[in-house]
Amino acid sequence: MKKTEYLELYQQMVVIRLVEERAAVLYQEGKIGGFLHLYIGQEAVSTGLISARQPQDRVITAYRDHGVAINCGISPREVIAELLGKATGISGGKGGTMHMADVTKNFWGGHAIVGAHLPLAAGLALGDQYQKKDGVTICMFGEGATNIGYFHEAVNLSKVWNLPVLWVCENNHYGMGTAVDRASAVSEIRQKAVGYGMKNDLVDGMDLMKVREKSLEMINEIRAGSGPQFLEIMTYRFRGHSMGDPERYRNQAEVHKWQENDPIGIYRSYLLSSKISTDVELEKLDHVAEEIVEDAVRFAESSPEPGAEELFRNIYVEEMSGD
Amino acid sequence: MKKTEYLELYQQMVVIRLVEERAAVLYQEGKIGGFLHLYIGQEAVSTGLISARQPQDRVITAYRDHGVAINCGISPREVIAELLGKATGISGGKGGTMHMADVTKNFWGGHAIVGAHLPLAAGLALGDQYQKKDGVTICMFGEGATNIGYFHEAVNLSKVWNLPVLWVCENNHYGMGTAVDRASAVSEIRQKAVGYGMKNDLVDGMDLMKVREKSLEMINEIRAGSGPQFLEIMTYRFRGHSMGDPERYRNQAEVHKWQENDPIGIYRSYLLSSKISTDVELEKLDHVAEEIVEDAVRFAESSPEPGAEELFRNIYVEEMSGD
Amino acid sequence: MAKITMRQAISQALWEEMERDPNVFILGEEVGVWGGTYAVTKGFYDHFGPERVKDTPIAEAAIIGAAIGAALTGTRPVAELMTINFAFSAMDHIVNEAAKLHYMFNGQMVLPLVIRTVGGGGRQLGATHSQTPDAIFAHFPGLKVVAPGTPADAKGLLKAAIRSNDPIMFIEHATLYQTRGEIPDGDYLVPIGTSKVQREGKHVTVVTYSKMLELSMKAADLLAKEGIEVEIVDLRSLRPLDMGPVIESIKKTNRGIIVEEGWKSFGVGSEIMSRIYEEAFDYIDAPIKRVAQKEVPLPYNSTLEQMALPQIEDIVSAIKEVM
Amino acid sequence: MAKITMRQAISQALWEEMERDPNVFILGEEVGVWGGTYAVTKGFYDHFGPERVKDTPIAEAAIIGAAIGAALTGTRPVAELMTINFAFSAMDHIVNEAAKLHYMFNGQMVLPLVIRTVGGGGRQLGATHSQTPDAIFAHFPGLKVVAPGTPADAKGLLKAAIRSNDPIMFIEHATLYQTRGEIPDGDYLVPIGTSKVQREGKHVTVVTYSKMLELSMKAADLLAKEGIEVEIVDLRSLRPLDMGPVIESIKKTNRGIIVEEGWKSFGVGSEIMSRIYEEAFDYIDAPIKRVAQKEVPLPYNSTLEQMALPQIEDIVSAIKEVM
Ligand SMILES: Cc1ncc(C[n+]2csc(CCOP(=O)(O)OP(=O)(O)O)c2C)c(N)n1
Ligand SMILES: Cc1ncc(C[n+]2csc(CCOP(=O)(O)OP(=O)(O)O)c2C)c(N)n1
Ligand SMILES: [Mg+2]
Ligand SMILES: [Mg+2]
Repeated sequence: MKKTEYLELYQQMVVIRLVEERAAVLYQEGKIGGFLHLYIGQEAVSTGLISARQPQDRVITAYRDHGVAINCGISPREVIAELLGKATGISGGKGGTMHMADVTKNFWGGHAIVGAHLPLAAGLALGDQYQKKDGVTICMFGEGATNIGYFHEAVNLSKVWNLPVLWVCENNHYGMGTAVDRASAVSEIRQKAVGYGMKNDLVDGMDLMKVREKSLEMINEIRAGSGPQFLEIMTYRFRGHSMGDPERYRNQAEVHKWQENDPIGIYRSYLLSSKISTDVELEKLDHVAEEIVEDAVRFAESSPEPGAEELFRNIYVEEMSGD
Repeated sequence: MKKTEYLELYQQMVVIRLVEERAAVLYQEGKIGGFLHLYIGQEAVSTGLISARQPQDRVITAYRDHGVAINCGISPREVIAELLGKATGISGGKGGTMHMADVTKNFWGGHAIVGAHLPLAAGLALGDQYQKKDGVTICMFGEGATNIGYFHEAVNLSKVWNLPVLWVCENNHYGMGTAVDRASAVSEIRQKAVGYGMKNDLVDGMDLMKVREKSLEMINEIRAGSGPQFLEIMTYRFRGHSMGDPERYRNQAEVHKWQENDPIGIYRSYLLSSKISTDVELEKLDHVAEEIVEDAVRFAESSPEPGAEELFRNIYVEEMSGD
Repeated sequence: MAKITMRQAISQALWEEMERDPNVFILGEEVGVWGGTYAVTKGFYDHFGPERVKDTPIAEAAIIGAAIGAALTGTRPVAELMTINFAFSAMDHIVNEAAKLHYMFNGQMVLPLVIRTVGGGGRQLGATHSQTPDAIFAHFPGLKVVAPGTPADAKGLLKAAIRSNDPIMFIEHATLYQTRGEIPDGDYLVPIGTSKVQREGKHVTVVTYSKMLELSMKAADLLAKEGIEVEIVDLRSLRPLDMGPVIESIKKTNRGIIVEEGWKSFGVGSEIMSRIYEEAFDYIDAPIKRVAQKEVPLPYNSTLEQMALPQIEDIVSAIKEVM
Repeated sequence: MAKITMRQAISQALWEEMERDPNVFILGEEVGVWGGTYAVTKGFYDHFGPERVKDTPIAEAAIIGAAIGAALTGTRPVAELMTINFAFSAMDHIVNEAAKLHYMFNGQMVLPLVIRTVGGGGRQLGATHSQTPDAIFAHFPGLKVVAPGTPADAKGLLKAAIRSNDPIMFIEHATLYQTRGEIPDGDYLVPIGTSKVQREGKHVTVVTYSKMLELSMKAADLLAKEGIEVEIVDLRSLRPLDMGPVIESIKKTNRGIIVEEGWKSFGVGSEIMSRIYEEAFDYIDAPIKRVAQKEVPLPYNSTLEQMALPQIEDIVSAIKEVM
């Protein structure tokens, strides 16, 4: 990577962090509705992973999607505007926090039913295979999602049809309040891939460079025709599952231990120790990130709401003949 | 086993075979409606397996259930009467070929939605576990059923909760017209059990004694608290999937090769070579079986249809207050 | 007569029934350690222990399937589907298994099963998480569908449901949990399948249930000031559907509207309207009106969302239109 | 004008569209090697090859999910669900994904997706395999639901569905495949969302669709002999619902019945009846009647099954009752 690329990834992580922190405040101020699932702590996962994709590679994820959206190139303006339900949001204010997408950037959402997007991912890859395109579909999901039937059907299908999918399990140790071994027969999730005879690996999700490297390797192999592969990424969410989480299921000592592994801190140290960047430079980037996010909040807050006519738009592509 | 027990199992297999052959004729005569899935070729699977259960062990299976019903102790009379939709049928003529059960014999059906009975099986075992009973639930399903999400959710749950279930996959090589490797990521189905960290084994389903032995071993272990286990039984159906099967997906040479492995013939040879029985004795049993089945057909044909009042009975347990 | 919230009422019903009958247990996502996502089962895990308050994997089909199986063994599971939007992921088990086993097997199988779930919109959760699809469950004979609108009814109906031997969907409303109301002292049941006049009036009949009862009551208050006396009939259960009080009221007022939160087409109102015309054609002085959700997937933006949901003013104007 | 069967009509539509547009492909259980369980796609696999005629595992959620994903990439999948009873196993993907993606993501996602499936009873398949739950799918905005009653309509509607950019459930009827009818020559489309008067008459209106059109036609023949001239309006699609011709007919005849195969409560007839009263209250001379399935899980026994299903005589007497 060129130096600018290294710095770009740093900046992405910081922007995500700040967007999430601002979102938490906006939520508490009552400006964001619904649930709000923050990505704080997991930034290195999507930043490393998505840095390894080519433009023709599709990305799809679950409801914890703000970070992924930003990594895919959606601007913080459009993300925060969507959180505020504004017309300028990436989904026009109709999707909200759980449903962000920009198909022009090959980011296919933001899906709120646990595991239900995995069959869609198989289908995205099928579409590419059918049209003889060389894209790889990157499908991200939590470890909790690997217990639902959709996971099984999709992963099996991808193997039978040799679909170009990288299945990426973000193992953040909990599905809401349920620790992985209280819900899953195996606590190393990659072992599930063995049941499908699928090549698999595991990587430390707090370390951007490791995530990136492993992702590059697997995406390249898939593009070369290996068929689907499975990557488990170990990570941790520093905040509750969503904003209303009483967090009775874990103790603060555990959270603190993980927070010492802050993915931004780790990557920062790496950039410094490998002399790619300097403290001064990174602090400047931090400031830029702050400005980007402040601008985004201002933009979002001053944006208009969608007009009333939006209510009945885009139910169908075509005009309906009946009612 | 005592000699009578050996002979009883022989007789069960022959009765099943004859019931199925008669059912095929009755179907062609238009006396049986719906689909009809015959068990011919697979008799040793359920006969061996169910011979290994204790009375407190529950059995549940899919729509290919006539043989299983007979092994569980439902009389050929009640089976054939059900096929003919008669009031004397085991489900009063309301269930038909795919929905036979006798809960007093711990046979919980006969279920027609592929894979949907697997979560039920987990629940039967949960009920026993909750009530501190020592029963083992034996759940049978085809290899085709292992691709649906229900399989995944049920098997995973059984492991997480350490439920006393023996998962039994009857791998007869096809789900309708789809060969196992055209639909499943792994063609040795037991490999799926590895994905759940579950103890598993594989046995030749054309050999009753082997099925029985392995089943005994696993059921005993489960009863002793091992948690769920997974048994793959290799078998083959000699007839089409159901009566209307054009059988374009396999050639007759393959069918013939398997037919040479007739499970009844193999067990017969075993009984003879191990001097447990004689030709004369077994032929006598064959005759008895014929008479049982002829009697069953007569019984069924002369039985009354369910009365019109049956239409609205048993929708609910209780009387309804509304309508 | 204590005044408590809907949340407390439901919680009390569960608690009392679990105390009363050791065969009653709870299973579902986050019902245990977390205390229920709507805090309904807060404290249950500590008091009743993990055997009776079972956290499950994210696997809706397995939750319902296992609950069915456990019910068949004579236990009395109360399965929680975190929201009704996830009931689609267990649809087969609800409509093909729970609703049909008793009938199909001629009464042999008995399922004392309650499925507690939560519906409704209005909290900016987006299209996948805000549905009120009650009508589609009520379409299936064999299932009972209950949806209380007051704390008193919620408690009495839930207790009745838990003591019933039929499979019952018990649909709570996410924005009613804080609603307060008086409940009778001590142990009491409300029979399932009985509609109730919740407010007497002589000019016009409003037929409604669940959350829309609250809104209808407020609309009635407003109209009372203008001298319009509104009679409100609360269905309380959709199957069995008790039309008696509805028809009686209509015969008195000769005018009516139906208020439901779900989409209008093929919804609850369609059935109620049809029954009224079938049973009281000669008594209707003006075309009955339906107030329901606009036929769009519910948008995230709050203004649009509220435009789509029925409002008090919609009820008021519908009533005025039929006067 | 050739006279062909419904099966041929549907097969021709698929074949012609696949010939016309290389982006159209088929996926589903047994659509390939087997040739379709109802022989609709017989010969397709040999002609179009395995890439375009894809046999799938038994995994309904993955079939629909993958079809959605592939549709998003610009291909035009026609996914087959072997019967509508298995659609419950893909319910979430049909109602939460297919029906909502276009709206939720503000028009970004376009799904040219057809789900072909087969409904109906009358073949002794038992309760789980004989349903006509069309109404519940029609409840969801974002989905279109089409159900043809004649070969000509089937061909024209299916071709229109394949060329449409919206997700469409296309519901065929298992006992109509042999029905013959004239079809126009050459390439033609029937617009989705248009009801049609299939028989003119002046005394009474019958609103119906799918299989019940056939029965209604026969009932009309019988009544014609008694001098009663029946007008029959075929809905052809349930969403969009074209009430124009229905209302027009009712305004002419002032009397009507609705005939559907599914259960009465919360069914198709409820919606049609409600709309008629809403739009033509002053024109109705006698209470409209609904002819529908008795509210029981459909039994296996043929006599009981036919008792539960609507019969020609039921239609005749309902018509006489409104005269
Ligand atoms: C089918 C379904 N069931 C339940 C839920 C509620 N729910 C939302 S997120 C979640 C936990 C998911 O955990 P995991 O997959 O590990 O993802 P994480 O939140 O940890 O990123 C649950 C149960 C849902 N959205 N969909
Ligand atoms: C959910 C569902 N999908 C499809 C079907 C139709 N179907 C019935 S049997 C069958 C094949 C099942 O194969 P397998 O599990 O191997 O059992 P086998 O018939 O070989 O005993 C299919 C696809 C069904 N009944 N349920
Ligand atoms: Mg997680
Ligand atoms: Mg098989």
